Amino acid sequence: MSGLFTDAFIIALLAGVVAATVPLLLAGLGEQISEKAGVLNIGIEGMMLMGAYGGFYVAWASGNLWLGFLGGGIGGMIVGALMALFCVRMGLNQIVVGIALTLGAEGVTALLHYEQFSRLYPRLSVMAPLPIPGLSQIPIVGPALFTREPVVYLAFALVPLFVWLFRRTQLGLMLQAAGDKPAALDTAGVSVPKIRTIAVLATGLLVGFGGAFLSIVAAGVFVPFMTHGNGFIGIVLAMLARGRPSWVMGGALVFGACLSATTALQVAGVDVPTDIIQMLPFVAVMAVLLVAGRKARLPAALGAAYVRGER
Amino acid sequence: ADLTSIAILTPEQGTDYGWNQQGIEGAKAAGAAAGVEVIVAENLGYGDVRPTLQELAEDGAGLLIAHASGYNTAAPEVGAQYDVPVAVVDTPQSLKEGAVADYTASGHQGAYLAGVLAAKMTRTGTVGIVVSGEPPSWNAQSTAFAEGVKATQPDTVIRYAVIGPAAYSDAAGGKRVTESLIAAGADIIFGQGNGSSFGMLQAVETTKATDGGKVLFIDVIGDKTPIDKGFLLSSVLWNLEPVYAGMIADVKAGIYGTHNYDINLKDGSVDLLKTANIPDDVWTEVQAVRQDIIDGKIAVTPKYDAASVHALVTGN
Amino acid sequence: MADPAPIIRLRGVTKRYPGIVANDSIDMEFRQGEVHVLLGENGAGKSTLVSMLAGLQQPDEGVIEVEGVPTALSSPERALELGISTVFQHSMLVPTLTLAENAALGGRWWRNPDRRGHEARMAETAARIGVVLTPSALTGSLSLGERQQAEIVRALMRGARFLILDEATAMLTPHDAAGLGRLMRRLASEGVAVVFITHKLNEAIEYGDRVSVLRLGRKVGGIAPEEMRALTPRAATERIVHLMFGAQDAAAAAVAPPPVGADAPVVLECLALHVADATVPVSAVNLTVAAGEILGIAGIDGNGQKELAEAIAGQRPVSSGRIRLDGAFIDGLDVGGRRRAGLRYVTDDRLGEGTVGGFPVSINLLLKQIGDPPFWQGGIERPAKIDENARAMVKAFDIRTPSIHTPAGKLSGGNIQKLLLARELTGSARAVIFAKPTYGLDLQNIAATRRRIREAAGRGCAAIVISTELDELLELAHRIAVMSQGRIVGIVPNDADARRRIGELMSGVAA
Amino acid sequence: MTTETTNLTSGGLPPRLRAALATAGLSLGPMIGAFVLSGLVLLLMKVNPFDYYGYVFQRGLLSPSGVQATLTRMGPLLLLAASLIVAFRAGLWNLGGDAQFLMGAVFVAAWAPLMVQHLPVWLVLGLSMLVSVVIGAIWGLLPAILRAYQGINEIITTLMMNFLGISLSSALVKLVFADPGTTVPQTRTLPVGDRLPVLFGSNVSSGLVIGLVVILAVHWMMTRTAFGLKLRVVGANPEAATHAGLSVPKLTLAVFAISAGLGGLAGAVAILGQYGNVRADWNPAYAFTIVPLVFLARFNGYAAIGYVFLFSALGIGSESAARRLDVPNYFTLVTVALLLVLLAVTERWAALRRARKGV
Ligand SMILES: Nc1ncnc2c1ncn2[C@@H]1O[C@H](COP(=O)(O)OP(=O)(O)OP(=O)(O)O)[C@@H](O)[C@H]1O
Ligand SMILES: Nc1ncnc2c1ncn2[C@@H]1O[C@H](COP(=O)(O)OP(=O)(O)OP(=O)(O)O)[C@@H](O)[C@H]1O
Ligand SMILES: [Mg+2]
Ligand SMILES: [Mg+2]
Repeated sequence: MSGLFTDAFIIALLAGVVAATVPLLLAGLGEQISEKAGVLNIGIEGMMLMGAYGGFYVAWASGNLWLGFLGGGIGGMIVGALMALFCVRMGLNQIVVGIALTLGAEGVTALLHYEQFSRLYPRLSVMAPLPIPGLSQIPIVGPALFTREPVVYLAFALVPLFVWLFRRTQLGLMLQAAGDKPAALDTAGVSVPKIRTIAVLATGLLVGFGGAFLSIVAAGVFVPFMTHGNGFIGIVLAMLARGRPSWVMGGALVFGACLSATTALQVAGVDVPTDIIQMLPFVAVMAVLLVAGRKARLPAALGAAYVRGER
Repeated sequence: ADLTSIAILTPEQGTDYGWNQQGIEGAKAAGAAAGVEVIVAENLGYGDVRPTLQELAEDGAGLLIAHASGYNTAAPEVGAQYDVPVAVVDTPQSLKEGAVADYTASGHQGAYLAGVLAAKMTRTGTVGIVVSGEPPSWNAQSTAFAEGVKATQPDTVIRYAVIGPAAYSDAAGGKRVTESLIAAGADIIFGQGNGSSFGMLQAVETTKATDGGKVLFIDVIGDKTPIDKGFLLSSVLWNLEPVYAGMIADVKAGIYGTHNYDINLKDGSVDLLKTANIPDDVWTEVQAVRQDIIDGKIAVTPKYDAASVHALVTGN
Repeated sequence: MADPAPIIRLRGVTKRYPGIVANDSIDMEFRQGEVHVLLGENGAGKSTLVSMLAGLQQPDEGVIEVEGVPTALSSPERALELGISTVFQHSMLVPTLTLAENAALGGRWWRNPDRRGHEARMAETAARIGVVLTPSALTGSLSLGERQQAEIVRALMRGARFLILDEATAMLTPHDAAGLGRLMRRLASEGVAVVFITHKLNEAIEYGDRVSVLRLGRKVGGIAPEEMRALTPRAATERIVHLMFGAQDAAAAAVAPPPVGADAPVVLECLALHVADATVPVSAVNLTVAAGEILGIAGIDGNGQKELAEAIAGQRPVSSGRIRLDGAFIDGLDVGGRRRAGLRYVTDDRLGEGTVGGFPVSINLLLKQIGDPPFWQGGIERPAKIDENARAMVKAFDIRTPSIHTPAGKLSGGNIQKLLLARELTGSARAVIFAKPTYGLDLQNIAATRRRIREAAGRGCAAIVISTELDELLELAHRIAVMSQGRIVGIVPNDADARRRIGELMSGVAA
Repeated sequence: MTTETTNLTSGGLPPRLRAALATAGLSLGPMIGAFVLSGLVLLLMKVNPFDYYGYVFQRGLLSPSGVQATLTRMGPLLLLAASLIVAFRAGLWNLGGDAQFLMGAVFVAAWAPLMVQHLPVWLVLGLSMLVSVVIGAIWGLLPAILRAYQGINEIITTLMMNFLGISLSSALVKLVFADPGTTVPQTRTLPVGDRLPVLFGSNVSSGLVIGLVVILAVHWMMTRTAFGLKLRVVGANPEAATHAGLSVPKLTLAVFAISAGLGGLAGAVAILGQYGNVRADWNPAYAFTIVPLVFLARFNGYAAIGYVFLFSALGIGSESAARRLDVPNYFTLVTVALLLVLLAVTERWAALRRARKGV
């Protein structure tokens, strides 16, 4: 095993943590907004796939990766808009619609891929990394964490942005009110459907970015079903985080680190079945829940449609 | 016996430059050659395949090719029910006269050659194997590749990583894991995966080896030359046409189910792809090994279990 | 005061709900500088009227004029813009936000909610009306009374020119209610139009300039300001009672409870009871209630009364101490066991825990007997028996419901209360705890409920009545215990001197 | 989530029948709508929608073997629907059905092929189903305990246990229960002759009957028994349950035991009736498909039977139509999504109408 744990290898592992974390972080933060506003968004796997497809398509067609991200955000928002229309405006059951949107997005993106890319499998160019002056000079950590694609920094910068948004703005209060007691928000003169629609669209945007990150940066290619359950883990992260963006980030990092650890152990030649390692983050979370017994408080109105005057 | 149509069932769409595409194209070619209609049922997933098998049998298919190890229980059962011969993979013991034959397709001989090639070509002395899961045929190719490497250049380091237990479509995982292997020194990647292999390809194309040079990719089953950007070193090509042609002939001759089928270097159903990235002298040396295998001077035994792979690639 | 033009005028306003006309061509005027009291029995349509003024509901027919202009109050936002501020009957505060954050809610989304500023303004406004509240407290941790105060303060902070208070005094102590009354008067004198809904006629007469009475969705009459001023309180009361209930005399003279014999056996005993609780731990409570006795528990809301009641009923674990019923210790039993032993608890949280709103009346009447014969046989339901029981109870307790299959949540508060009484008082009750048994009820229902309590005691039950309304306890109880900060600070016999002594105990003078 | 409660009133058969008919009617409209919309997509793909749906009906509903396949597929799905009905009516959002299914399946697949060598087949089948119920219930225990005694939301824990169970069942197949006689990581195979008997000489597995009996029993239990009513009280208003002296924690455990146990049973019926073994990395994700159907059925057993039939037929029919017309199978997902959304729209519309009528 001599010489395996070179700087380059450790850097690659750390970079792998980041690459695996970013889509989970975006999915988790996105889900968090919806949940805060009282919408249980089971459709984020679908939003993510649409983001991945839209991101890839635009990036490939325009040759501009940044435009690709825009496309991914729009792709996610299209699914988000459907979710908002069906669940917020029409008050349909959120679980039914969420699952339907996920299935639909899986089908649509796979069909589109089949029509457009399945014979050529075009791959994108690499997004140029942006070294952070100073920090990127630190050995190991510098090249691994501070010589990344600009979108990575932006994704992590969302965490303080969200903390600010939730704690320091009216929107934060409104989202919380929409989730905990929509009638109170309504009688305070703020439209509940409007706030929830904004929340769901924001979810679509963020989760779409997460999907675009997968196809544009993390893989450089689109293949059907490539989100591979990332969206569902995002739901778990958002629920465990109880409204705190930093916890979403923490959770996403734990998951990312576990994935990277799997690779590290295997490359190091340690013979651990991947099935077992894959279970680790879930086992860890269940153990924490069991031991710490934290009440994972969810918004009181989560999942319920709000109809003014109905009791 | 009279045979007018055969059917092939694949778990995924036949556009993967890999397992599914090879199965479908092989069946089509064999059918065309023998004047037999070929019904294709693709993208059936790994769930409940019985209804499709039954329908194909009812539609008159005279041979059902169940092209996924996940179908190896259902196919013989439906075949027995409808009295239609079936072909399965990964279960040689299910051979049954007139009913079931196995064509455990493994390019292990080709993978061995790929290992020889990799050992000769590596600059850094480290090669990597990335797989998106551990099904039998990939395990066989992974072990054979490792054996080929070790036989050629015993001090070559082999790094092995599985993306995840069933990460067939995890392209991002493919790229991430491949990048780690490259960072661990590998400058040649032997990659096996469906959708995820495009992520591996992307990693190879966009990451420099530790010596600053180019990383090269060895693919399996299909020929990705049409979509290559100059990083494809080779591919363990499969050609299932002879296998299916043999089946068709055997069904017609009434001897189906008396023996299993395989793919090998000898009849050309397995081969190593020559690309511009392979220098001629190396290619010549590899061809010599190829001949040795065909002549039986080198025996490559397939090992289908994951434990054998791990035993070979750990401890270096 | 000269007759000012009405700020809001309703013309033929009608609102229908499935199967009911909640408001039936109502004409009404609300003027600047006036406290306009809306009266009416439960379900008369008062809150419906409020919800239209607040922009929550739209009239099916008729016009709402704001300063003479027909105006669509299409949303709460629009109503707030027009200066209409509402304290709803049911709390409209977000429990997971602080009081100040609740007050801050609304405005441009990117704005900082300015917690500090709102906390300061809230404290200031509270001080102005003489209530004490902590603006930085989490709403969910406060009692219903404290929340109601906060809602009133929030409404005032908005600087409304049209203020609606829907049963805003229901949760307040008499002292705080009086404070709110004085405030209404002051606001009116500052030119605000106030709409005040209450079931307490004394409040209506004391603070109101004008009274309108609703009955079955119709406006059946009212008293204009000049007439109001002319009437004596007693005469005004009679007028109103007549309007509300027709000829019957609902507020029949209170009958004193029958005295308890000195030899009456002790039924319910609490011995040094301690109940752990994060906000109000109950400590060292010793109580005895004899057969036929009604023990009142007075105190400001949120001083451990609910915790005590729940601990006795078995819904909340006791940390130490014992409870005895008819001589046998029952603290080891669960809720069901205590019920079978004869202990009953009429909760004040009628919708929250007392009933399952979506289930029919018939099932709610048996909620505490699920699985018991004859309604269930071998665990299988017997619809005929269940319905038969329901019909009998509905009749006996005068529960007004369209059908025994109507979901209980659709009944008005008064009828839900009757449902609870029916459920708890039938069978072999030995001791009954009544938590705020009459809050939110109209006069008739109050009278009926109090009669039930007396009847229960008359049958030899031990009764505990928890109430924040001293008058209620003075009317009902034999002895009155005063609770403060989780302790019983004193127990006084209900005699001529009781009011003064309880007042002292509550204010901590005679601890 | 809305906890809608149906059939609260103890009516006789006619209203129930009427409700069933209404449900059938309410599913027809959305079906036609979904076919029209997905037909437009087909047109974009230059496929004749009439041909496509002709094949769907032909295969899913009209051809004998198609119908038999549809009915066979229903067995495990009905059991999962029953599992979810118990939980959802009790207000517990058990979203871990897939893992419960897989755990039941894996243990039965490991156990039954060995046991048939020693015990009579009927006994093995019976015991296997019992084993699957126990295994499923055990897998549901942790979320149940956390929910009952710590108040931890079961959506989170069941989702976590789902991920965990899917990985674990795979690991078990590869590492513990693998059939030594094959290189493929899968369990031993239960011989065809030892599986659940087929019905009346057809190809339909008697798993269908088990599914039907169980879902009707569950429906009856939830609507007609004291135990079911207690569960519904807990589901509709846990505070009221506590107030009424019901032991919410114990009932929560019971609900999870039944729900997860039925999930496990569904796995057993799938293995014993159809598959015969479990392969590594196998996850048909049936529960995930069933969740929306159970919601659409408003937790009513009869309606759930209808929806499960509809979806099985659609699945079987679409696979055939896609193959015949060379449409990628992905298209089925689009049809299903459209159908779910339209069914949800109809359900909402019907609910509004009921509300307007003041029921
Ligand atoms: N959201 C609603 N949906 C359906 N019907 C309603 C609704 N709100 C009120 N109603 C109907 O309107 C009638 C009047 O109700 P309202 O709440 O206005 O009475 P109220 O006078 O405020 O009674 P209370 O004194 O009990 O508060 C009720 O009898 C009820 O049938
Ligand atoms: N969802 C509903 N559908 C139909 N009627 C309703 C509904 N909700 C409430 N009501 C009706 O509204 C009326 C008043 O309801 P509300 O809850 O405002 O009164 P309440 O507070 O119960 O009355 P009180 O407490 O004064 O007795 C009741 O008569 C009830 O029939
Ligand atoms: Mg009211
Ligand atoms: Mg009221």
